[in-house]
Amino acid sequence: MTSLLVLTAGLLWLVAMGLAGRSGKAQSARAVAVFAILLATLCLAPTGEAADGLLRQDGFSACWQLIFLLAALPLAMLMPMEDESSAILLLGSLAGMSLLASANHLILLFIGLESMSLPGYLLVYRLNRGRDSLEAAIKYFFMGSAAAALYLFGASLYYGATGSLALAPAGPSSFRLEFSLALMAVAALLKIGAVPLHFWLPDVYEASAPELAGFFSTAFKAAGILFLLRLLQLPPVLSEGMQLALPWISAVTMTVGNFLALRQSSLARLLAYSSIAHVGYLLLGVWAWTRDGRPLPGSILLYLAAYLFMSTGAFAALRLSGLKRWEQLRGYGARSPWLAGFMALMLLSLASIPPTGGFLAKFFIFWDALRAQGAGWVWVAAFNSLVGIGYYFSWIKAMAFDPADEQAAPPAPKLSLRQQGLLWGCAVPTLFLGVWPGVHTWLTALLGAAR
Amino acid sequence: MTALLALFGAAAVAFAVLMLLQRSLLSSALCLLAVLFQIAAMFFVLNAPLVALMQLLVYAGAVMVLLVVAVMASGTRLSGLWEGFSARRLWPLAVFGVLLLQFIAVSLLEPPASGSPGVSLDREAAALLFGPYRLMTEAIGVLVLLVSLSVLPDPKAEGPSES
Amino acid sequence: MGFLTLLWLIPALGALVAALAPSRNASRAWALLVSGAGLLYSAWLLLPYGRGAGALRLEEIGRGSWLGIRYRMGVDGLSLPLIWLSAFLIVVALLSSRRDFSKGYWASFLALEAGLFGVFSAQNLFYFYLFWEAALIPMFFIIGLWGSEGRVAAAFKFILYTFLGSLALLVGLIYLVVVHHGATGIWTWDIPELARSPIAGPASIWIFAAILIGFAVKIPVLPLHHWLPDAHTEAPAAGSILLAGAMLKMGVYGLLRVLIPVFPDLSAAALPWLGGLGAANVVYGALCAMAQKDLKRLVAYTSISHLGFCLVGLFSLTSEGIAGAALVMVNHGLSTGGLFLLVGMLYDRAHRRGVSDFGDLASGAPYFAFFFAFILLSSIGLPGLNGFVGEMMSLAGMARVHWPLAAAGLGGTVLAAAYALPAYHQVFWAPAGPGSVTAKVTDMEAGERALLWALSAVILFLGLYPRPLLELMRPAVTTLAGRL
Amino acid sequence: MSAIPVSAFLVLGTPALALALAFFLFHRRLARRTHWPILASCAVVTLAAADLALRAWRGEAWDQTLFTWIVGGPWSVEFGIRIDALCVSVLAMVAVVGTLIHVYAVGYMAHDPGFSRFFLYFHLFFFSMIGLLVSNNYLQLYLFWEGVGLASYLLIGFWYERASARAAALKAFLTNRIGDACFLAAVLLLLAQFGTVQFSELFERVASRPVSDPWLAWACGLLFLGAAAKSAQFPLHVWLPDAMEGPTPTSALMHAATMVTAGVFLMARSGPLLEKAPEVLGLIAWIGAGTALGSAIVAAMKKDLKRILAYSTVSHLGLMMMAIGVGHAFAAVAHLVMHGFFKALLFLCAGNVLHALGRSTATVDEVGGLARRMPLTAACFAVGALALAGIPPLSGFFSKDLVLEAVDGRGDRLLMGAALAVAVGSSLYIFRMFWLAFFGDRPRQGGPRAQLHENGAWMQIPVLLLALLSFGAGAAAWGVGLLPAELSGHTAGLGLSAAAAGLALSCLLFMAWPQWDWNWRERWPGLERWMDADFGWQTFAHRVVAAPAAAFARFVAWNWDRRVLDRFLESSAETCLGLSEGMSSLSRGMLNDYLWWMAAGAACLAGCVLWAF
Amino acid sequence: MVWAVSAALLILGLAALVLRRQLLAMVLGLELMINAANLNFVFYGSRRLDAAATAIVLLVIAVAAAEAVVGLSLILALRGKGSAAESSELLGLQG
Repeated sequence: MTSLLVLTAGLLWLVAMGLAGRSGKAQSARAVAVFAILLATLCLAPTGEAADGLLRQDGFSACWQLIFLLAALPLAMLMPMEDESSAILLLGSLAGMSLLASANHLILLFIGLESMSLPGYLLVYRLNRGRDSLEAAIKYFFMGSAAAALYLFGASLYYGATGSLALAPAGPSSFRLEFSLALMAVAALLKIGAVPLHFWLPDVYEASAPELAGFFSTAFKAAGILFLLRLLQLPPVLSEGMQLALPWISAVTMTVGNFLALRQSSLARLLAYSSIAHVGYLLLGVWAWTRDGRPLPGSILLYLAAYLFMSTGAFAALRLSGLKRWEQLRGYGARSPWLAGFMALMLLSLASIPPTGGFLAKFFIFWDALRAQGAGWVWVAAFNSLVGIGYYFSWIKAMAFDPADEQAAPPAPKLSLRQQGLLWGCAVPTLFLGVWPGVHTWLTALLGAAR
Repeated sequence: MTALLALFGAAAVAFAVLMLLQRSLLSSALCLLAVLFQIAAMFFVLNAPLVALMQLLVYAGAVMVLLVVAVMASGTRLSGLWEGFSARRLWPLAVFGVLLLQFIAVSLLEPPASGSPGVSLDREAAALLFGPYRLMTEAIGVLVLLVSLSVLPDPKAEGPSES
Repeated sequence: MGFLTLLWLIPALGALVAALAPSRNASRAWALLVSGAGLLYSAWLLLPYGRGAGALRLEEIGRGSWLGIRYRMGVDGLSLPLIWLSAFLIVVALLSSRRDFSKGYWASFLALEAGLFGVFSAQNLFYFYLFWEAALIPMFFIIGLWGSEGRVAAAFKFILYTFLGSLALLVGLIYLVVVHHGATGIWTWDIPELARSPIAGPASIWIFAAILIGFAVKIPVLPLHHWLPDAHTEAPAAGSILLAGAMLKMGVYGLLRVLIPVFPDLSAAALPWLGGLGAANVVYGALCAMAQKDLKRLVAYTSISHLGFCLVGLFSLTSEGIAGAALVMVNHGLSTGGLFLLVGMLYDRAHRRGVSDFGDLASGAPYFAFFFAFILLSSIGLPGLNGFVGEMMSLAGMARVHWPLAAAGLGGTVLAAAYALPAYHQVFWAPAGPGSVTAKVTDMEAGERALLWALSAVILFLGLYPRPLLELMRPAVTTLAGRL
Repeated sequence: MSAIPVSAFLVLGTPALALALAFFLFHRRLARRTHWPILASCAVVTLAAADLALRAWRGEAWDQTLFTWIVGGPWSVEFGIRIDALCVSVLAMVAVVGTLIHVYAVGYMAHDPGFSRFFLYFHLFFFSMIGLLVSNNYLQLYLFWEGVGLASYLLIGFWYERASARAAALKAFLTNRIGDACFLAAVLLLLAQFGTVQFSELFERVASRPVSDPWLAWACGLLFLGAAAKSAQFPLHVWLPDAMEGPTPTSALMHAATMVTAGVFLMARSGPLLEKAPEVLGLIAWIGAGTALGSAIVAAMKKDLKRILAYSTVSHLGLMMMAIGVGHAFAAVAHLVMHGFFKALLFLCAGNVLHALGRSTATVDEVGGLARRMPLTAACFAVGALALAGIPPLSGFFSKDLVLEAVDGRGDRLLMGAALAVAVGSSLYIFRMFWLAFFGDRPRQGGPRAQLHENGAWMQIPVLLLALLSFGAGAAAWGVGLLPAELSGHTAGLGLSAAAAGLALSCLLFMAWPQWDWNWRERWPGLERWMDADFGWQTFAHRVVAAPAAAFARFVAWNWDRRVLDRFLESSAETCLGLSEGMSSLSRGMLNDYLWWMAAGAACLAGCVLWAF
Repeated sequence: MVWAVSAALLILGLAALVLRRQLLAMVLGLELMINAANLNFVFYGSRRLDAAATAIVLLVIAVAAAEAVVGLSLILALRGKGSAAESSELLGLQG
């Protein structure tokens, strides 16, 4: 609640700055945004119910809000800022996410969803202002809004079935209830980019600024997963239909993501499909959790945390290096060894090679799925990981092994201290999450304790 | 009441179908307007006069105006708006006129009594909006503030051209 | 700091330092220093075993255990020879490398060493897998960055194949732990504990198969061998030495350490099949080697053949077979490592590897001729040199349980002569043909000779007196065989 | 059993030491002096062998384990020395003959650039043979057995710049390797069945087994195959004729002392096993008979000097195998020893001729009338030939008589007939060679060679000594009682008449009418080719074994391993990319399609819920 | 029965999104979908005499208006780039 207020205050302060005609001082806007985000991070705590029961700030909320804020930090640091508007939109989106994470009411959830998404649509366009980014924004807008409308319709059905809109189990399980759940889940699945609701995602990642794509791939996905978890917890008994559908969605998602990533020549688009594939693995974890009905294990949070660092790192590296197309990668390792090395570390983590966070995350997902008797699905996921190796290592190969193509690639950047700090901030946790297997137990405990 | 609901419902669906089928943007918009009117009528029948009013004001009024402005601003020439609006397709307009009259008649025939459940519900709703639900109201306030940014002029007149 | 943690930590940190060193020469010197220290350290680890105490020595650091995952290292008579072998081969590989390789090269080898040490000393499956994977990545770069013409494709094939195996292994291991938990209610990843209460049921077959595939890719067992010739051929000489000498052993070691102890019954049931695969490996590798025209490729295929002996011995499930397999691992590391070393030296001089690119080297480069013949003979299993003892013991084990398979393995020893000698004749004896590069091959320098004398001494010693090694392995082998 | 004498260690240790010394000290620095340590070692070995022989004559025997070589669970294999009558009788011959040939080689190889290398190989050969003889278990024997094979390979390929030498070396090694694999298989079987391969223990354990135990039969059969490769018995004899590519001292050593005798020795050593496998014994006898007879015939038509002698060796080894096969190992070993003397002599005589010619090979057509130019050599050759033909009182007579007696004792007339035919043949081919090479006026090919002369002392003295041994060794052994005192008049008469018949026939065919040797070849060239290829067996082995194996290897390596598997990988990759292409063609960026998929997805999800409910 | 109307409206709205190529017409479809939900809320609210439904519909109308603003502003920006407001113009990103 406090962090929500901090974010809103920061937002209003920026609006006031803008109205006061102090626009053009981009650095001060950036400072306010970063400060607001850091302050909001400090204010995170599981404080329980608030706002007449509309909000419930539990361990989940706090953990997820931490992810949102950490994901927003590099965006705030890296994104171009001609005036306050981008910062305002970012803070607005963050506030929406925070609201989503702690909402205890379906309509508040909707408002959070829209508050998160609408500034997102605008940011896609406004950070780049190209024809492509506008196209991506429009596509994203239509798909997001349609899904939101489906969510709303589902919520109305749920209201009809139970008479309640609180985010707590109400009434006996019925067909209408489960049906409404399925409609609502569409919005969540769309936000995380599950197949076949993923089409907007590669377009948006390709056309928007890389740092924004990084933000989407981490914060928006985390929000979507939390959204999905909340929905799955809604009926008194876990939905049979969702249990049936989830592994299929997961399998299709990871397969489509990985296979389509194989043929991409735009780096951002490749990462977009890779993020779709990762959603597939995440959904496998979600399914495993629905199967055995235990309290949520740390696996999903660990996956999101690991993905937070590696995806942010990968997109930040794209942004800082200015690389866009596959051809530009050739020989990049020789030209800019440190940045290429960092990129390679992120890719290894994405490919889930130990000792990186990506490995440990996938490891625990597999573990959970096997505990849930899902050996067949785990094999699908394992096969997909192999396909993933194909493009992640092609990338590394292009950077490290291929001869340099001088005119194609942008010059090696001179990184400022802050930018270097950002990269270290991604690399160190990525490695740390890979070498300390206790993090899973710790996260599980964290989620449980704050309940 | 059920009969009325059925009537308006059928009309709403009919107009929605029309909206889908119209090739012209403007006639589609008008069909949507008709649907919104029917829904407003249903709200009215369902004892929610305030919502019905808001429906008319915000949707049929503001949103539709916005739409029409957008249609015009999106560069379609006015004559273009009527493309595909041939004389043969004038019948929807006729139906539309009939239903509008019907709606006005209904609203005139049954004015809501002050003690009716609908009115008290509206009052309670207002209390909710500014009571327990105030967080939502505030959030929407901020949201509207945010989206208003979308109409701010670009600081850079022309975005970086795509290379 | 535990004595085994130090073992892998030294090269791991050494790799970092080597990568950050101010110059290539400094990096090289540092890498040599660290690898030399590793060799001394591993030799020091061997010392207590000379007095006959061969049981498991454990090291535990920290009390953290998360769902059975805990950091636990240990060495016994089966892992120590492999640790020593890895350390030895790293030193040989680094000494034989050209001086002008970049810093990354030296760092990669140290990182690889850390991974190998880790694999050979992990007692917890989680860490076993961690090191297993960690060893792959440096090798990917070694092949891809410093290999010969087809290096990129070979590196890619290598990583895809090995990752296929790794994934199968990963899923199998997790499944194993999950099923074990289901049966006993205990979460554990410790190898000894998992072996203590074997699991049964239909799932165990799947787990067995998955883990087997994981190790089989690495060994490599027949249908999964296809990465090996390319990887070995295209890698730089030092990389080939380690790939064949140490990395293939990870797979066999895995079978020995994990699969057979955990699934004694299934292993016994699969004996004819897996032993048959081993025999097929022997024959197939030898046949392929017979037809090769590229020296390095030839040596690569011989690896397939030799590792077949490991399988034959291992899946005889007799104590002499297992000991033989363990011995073949060491011996193959020395002899094939030596062959790759020699081929690499030839390649460095002449930049060719084709058998018919050479001729009559024996008169111009007698040291080459001698060492090549010596190590080749060890490789084809001439008694008195090291290769024979392990192969003989493996086959003896198999002869006791399934002797047609042993006979097939023996057929491989005939083919071994058929691939080794014609190539030797062409390179060293036959007159140099037109376009041959014999003239570029100068004989060995003193340093190279010293390296090979050392290697040859070990080869001869282990051929005539393998007993210290056998005694070292005996407690572990007895424990393992006793469980079967 | 008393303590093992120092001599036993000396016979094994001295050559090893000398080899190390020669290799590390002399080979690089004093290459022309490499023979010093080696000849010294030969001398020591000879003395030590004599000492051992005397002790063994007194009935002493030792079996001493030195150290444990391999420990493998239920069994272990030691390194040990076993000195007994069998070992010593062969050892003494090997030491003496070997030493003499070493001395001869100093002269023979004096001008070869590979002098030092030759002596290293040569002594390794010698050392391996001694090690083989004194081994006390099969695996150790196998080690030295392979050492013998390796050294013979190196020596056959000594002049490696010649393609024929390389091919012959390869052929020898591969053929031997097949035999070795069979030997090793037998060793493994014995290990698996009896848990030991140490002779003393093994023979004790075998004694308790019933006759015709299938495992024992297998083991014996495999052992015989191993021996057949080393001792050049059908079907693994193919390598021996080609092995003449090496320098002549090599051939002498190989045929007399160190290599081909190993097989017979192995069979003699395995006597207690063979006793339990009568079927195998019968097989051995017949294979020996067939080999002996066939190679005697081939020897009678070969032209190359050394090849005639080579086939003669095969033939005599066949005789020894016959003796083994009828259960008389003693006769086999006796003939082995005597054969060693006269065959070494014959080879060295041939070497004299070749050295004088300055060539490595020569046919009988290229020489002729040598008796006049090299009378000493001719005389010595005559001694050797007479010994080989079994003319009393030369050495060959006594041992051959023993073999004939043994075969006769079996009562199989066919076998006896074969043995006698071999005796006729031996006499025929050796005198054919004698007449053609040493008599007549001049060579029939290659023109007159007036400048031929006898060689130096290094080469003459060993020849003379060997001639002495060939002449008197049999009688001496008979005299001192090493050979049975009674000679059977029946077999002696038969043997003598067979030898005489052969001699007479050769006089008739090749001295009186030497053109005959040419004419039949011109008339029946196909027959000549057929016989030249060991009655077609060489061709058969090449076409049915060697060539198909190589072709199969090429097929596996290129068509299967490269082409098919690579294609499989490629098509997997193509399939992946094709799937990728298919997935991407589902939507080409059209927003309405996106929304359609969304609606479809929502419908599927809803359908799933419906279905599950 | 009202649920049938709302379901029909939802599907028709979705159909407009799927079938219409003009972006503005697709916005109309979005509005239709939101109205379908609103109808449901009001209907169930009136059955339960629950004021919450009324309040929610009011909120939703506001959110929908905000959404429309964003969508329309993006569509208008498309004109600035010189393209027609048609989904068939939006094919720059694919694959």
